Amino acid sequence: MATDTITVRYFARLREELGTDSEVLALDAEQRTAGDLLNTLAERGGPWRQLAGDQPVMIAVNQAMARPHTRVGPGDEVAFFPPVTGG
Amino acid sequence: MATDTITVRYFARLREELGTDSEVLALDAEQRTAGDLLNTLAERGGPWRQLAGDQPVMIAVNQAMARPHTRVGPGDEVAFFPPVTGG
Amino acid sequence: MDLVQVGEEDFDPAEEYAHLRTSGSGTGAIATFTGLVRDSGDLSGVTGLYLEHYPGMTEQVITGLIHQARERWDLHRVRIIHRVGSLRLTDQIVFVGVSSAHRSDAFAACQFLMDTLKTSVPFWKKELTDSGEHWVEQKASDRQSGERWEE
Amino acid sequence: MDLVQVGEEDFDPAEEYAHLRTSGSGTGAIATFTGLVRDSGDLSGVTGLYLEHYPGMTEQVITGLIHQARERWDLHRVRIIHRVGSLRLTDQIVFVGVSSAHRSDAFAACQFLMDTLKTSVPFWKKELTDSGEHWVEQKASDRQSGERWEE
Repeated sequence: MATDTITVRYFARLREELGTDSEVLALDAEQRTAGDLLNTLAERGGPWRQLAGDQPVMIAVNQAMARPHTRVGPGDEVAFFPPVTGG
Repeated sequence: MATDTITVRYFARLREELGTDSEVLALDAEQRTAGDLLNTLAERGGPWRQLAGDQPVMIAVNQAMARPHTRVGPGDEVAFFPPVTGG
Repeated sequence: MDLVQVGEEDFDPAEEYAHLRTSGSGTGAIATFTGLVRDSGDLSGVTGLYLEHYPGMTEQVITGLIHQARERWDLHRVRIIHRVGSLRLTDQIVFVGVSSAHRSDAFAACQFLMDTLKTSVPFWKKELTDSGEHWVEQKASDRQSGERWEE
Repeated sequence: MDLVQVGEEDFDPAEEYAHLRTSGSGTGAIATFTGLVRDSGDLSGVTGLYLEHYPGMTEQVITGLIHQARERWDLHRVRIIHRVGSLRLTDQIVFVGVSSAHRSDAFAACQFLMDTLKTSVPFWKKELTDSGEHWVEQKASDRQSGERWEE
């Protein structure tokens, strides 16, 4: 089913270092929170390791600011990005 | 001597209630401070009494904000007015 | 260039902004405040204002406030305009504009200048209403806003 | 009418001021802030900026911040513009304008909106210099300015 996937988006420095701006992932039963998803992605190694590193990573779920414990479900849009620097 | 006088100016509500915007006074030896001058003027009675009353009166000496203990001397311009309300 | 202007003529905030913006390529922040005559003063039914001031002293005190602001914050340009005389509802009364490298300096200085304009500069407002006119009393909140800048 | 505008086009603060000023005869105070690209960023020799954002989320978060501001202060109109894309030295980046009956509300809301724009809205600045480009890091002082509004 199409709704068993989530869209993951990356912005700014993360987008450049990971070499991608978005991907569609099958939702695994073990990935219940944005934090779980971050840890799974970090296991890809290389530049992906920073997602579980010391550098702060901001999270948005469905275009609203979220936290590692925020739950993610089928059809959600999850975004990871560095601390914002507008204004 | 012309320099043995001071100019006293009144503004806003005080100007209206005292019925004058300025006067030149001979400087009395006992009027060494702006506060002394205020008390002397208050002795005129009528609306002048408010100069020594409960209502706050602001003082300027030579166009700089001053206090009752500020000294006044020959040739000075002393001004009395209500609390300011610009801006 | 700093500006201190006190008079009856109206002003154009766009012109002031242009002066603040051209204060060099190190300028990153411009904070402005404009005060207008509003229709709900101490009494209801306000139709206008009359603003009296102490010519000479007014300009001198404002210049002194700008000097104080420059000692406390890193400022590029400061533009202050205050009108006097007869003003109608919705007329512009006062403009304070500050440019700086940083927004915290621009905001703080702009607010300091507005607060102290209300407590330390010899301006007096008289409200005109349908049923007469009366001098505006200084508000305790304005006095407190001015005092918070005293160290 | 409130405005939230995010895009590449430049803006005219005078036009925004006109909208803020015509927000009714109860308006007594207009506070504005404009941010410009300045020539001394994290690295020296900055020649311009590139601003990325998260389309859709950006506008939504700013609208939420205006909503928060309206719950805390009595505001008439709020106008927020933030540019994205390529900007040169001295270009305008951001405008925040607020009208209110009272100056304390206008100042506080304007400062709140600028502070939280820097910490809560998905914009990212990349500085372009003669020797390359680099993403700007969030400043601890900006984080603190944003946090002071959390109760």
